[in-house]
Amino acid sequence: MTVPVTIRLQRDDFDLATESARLTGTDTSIGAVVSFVGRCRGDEDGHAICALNLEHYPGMAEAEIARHVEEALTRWPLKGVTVIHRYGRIVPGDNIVLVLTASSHRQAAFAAAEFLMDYLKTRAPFWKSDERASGDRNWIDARDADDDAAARWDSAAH
Amino acid sequence: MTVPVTIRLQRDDFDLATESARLTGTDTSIGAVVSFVGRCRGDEDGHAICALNLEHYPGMAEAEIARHVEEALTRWPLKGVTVIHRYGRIVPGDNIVLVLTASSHRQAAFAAAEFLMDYLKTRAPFWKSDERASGDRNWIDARDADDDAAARWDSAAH
Amino acid sequence: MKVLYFAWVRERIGKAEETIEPPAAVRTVGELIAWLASRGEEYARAFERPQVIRAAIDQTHVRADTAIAGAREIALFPPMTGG
Amino acid sequence: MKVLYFAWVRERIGKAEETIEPPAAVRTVGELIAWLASRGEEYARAFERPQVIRAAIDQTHVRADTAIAGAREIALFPPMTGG
Repeated sequence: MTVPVTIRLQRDDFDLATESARLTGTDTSIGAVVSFVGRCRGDEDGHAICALNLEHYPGMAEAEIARHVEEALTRWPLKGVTVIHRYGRIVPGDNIVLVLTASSHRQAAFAAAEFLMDYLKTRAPFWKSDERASGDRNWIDARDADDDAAARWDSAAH
Repeated sequence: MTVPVTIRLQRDDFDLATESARLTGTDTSIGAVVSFVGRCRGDEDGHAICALNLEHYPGMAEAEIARHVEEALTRWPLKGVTVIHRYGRIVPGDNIVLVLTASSHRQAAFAAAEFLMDYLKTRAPFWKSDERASGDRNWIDARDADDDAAARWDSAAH
Repeated sequence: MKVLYFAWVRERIGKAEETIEPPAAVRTVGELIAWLASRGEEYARAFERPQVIRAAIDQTHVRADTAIAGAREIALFPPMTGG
Repeated sequence: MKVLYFAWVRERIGKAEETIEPPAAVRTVGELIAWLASRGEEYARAFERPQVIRAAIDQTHVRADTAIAGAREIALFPPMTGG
């Protein structure tokens, strides 16, 4: 049985309802669907920002996400996974990333969504810079907390 | 600062996109939105089913959900919470429950959504019966795994 | 005192609610369940496993040893299966 | 050998990619970074903290001690900040 997997990198926004309906389709073995939507906030590190610019490594970004989706499929009994990551200029309030996981039961769907987000934050080749009201641009620093969150999956016994 | 909280019990379906947009509004301090959608599966305990019937205790169900949303708000820095639980007859593939949590960062949004679902499964006064192809009706048994999932929050240090 | 029944407790008893006047010796939720179980065959079946019955007084979960004095509404039901 | 640069590594060097031919003595990713840092002021600035630079060979993450022999495409970049 093949599990439906969708991975897309795009400039344009995505629609949560469309993607959720596409993921579940008519599969009545799905009892739980978890979504995570990451949005551009109006502040970074205490500074008001006008926009984020997201740069990525085409080819590798898709491959890296696909590897982690495969990893998630071996760890949890999933019925479907969707990952959409935007790049380019994104203003506060707009969406950046969508992770959708479907399973028979909720624990697998929650765990897989958290796992994928922790890895996207630390391993997928994306880089954010912000545009501040002053006109300054600033590359966002990686957060230790994100590395710690990703590291917990390395030792997790499943 | 008041955090927007929506709690609804209803016969009708809900729309994920509408509820998500309502929750986040124009709040650009929200960086993470987690949704959980629980759906009616086509099988229960190995039996094919035609429908679930959801009974609830009006008044107490709303109050009990509200208490747990308040508890979530004290545990995590949330920017908004929506809980919608359906009752009545629900067929396979249809939605049963929606939990939406918004926060600046993803950990709080994920944790609060899991917490609320674990409590809804074990403490909110809802009862499911199924309708089988044979015409039999059967009350769904509570799962020990759900009690265990809910119990982990009792001892959790936050 | 109003008593509400839900799910298979309701089905076995054959009614969703009733007004009762238990004797003064019935002081706790557990004692109320035992007293109800003695009221007839349908009640005996509904409460044949009293340890699985959950209770709420005035819409708040309570344990079997909780006093029922002053309660306006007592609900008795099986373990919950929402979500 | 094609080298790609991303984010502030790209900005400091002033180009997104180039084709290089490092001397044979440059065997690992770490040695490649050190050799690049010696190529001029802009490279020196891009690689002034070599310990924070991440690398991928043919689109797979690698460590600084990984051999570069046979690589078609090597990417050098800061810690990732996606999601």
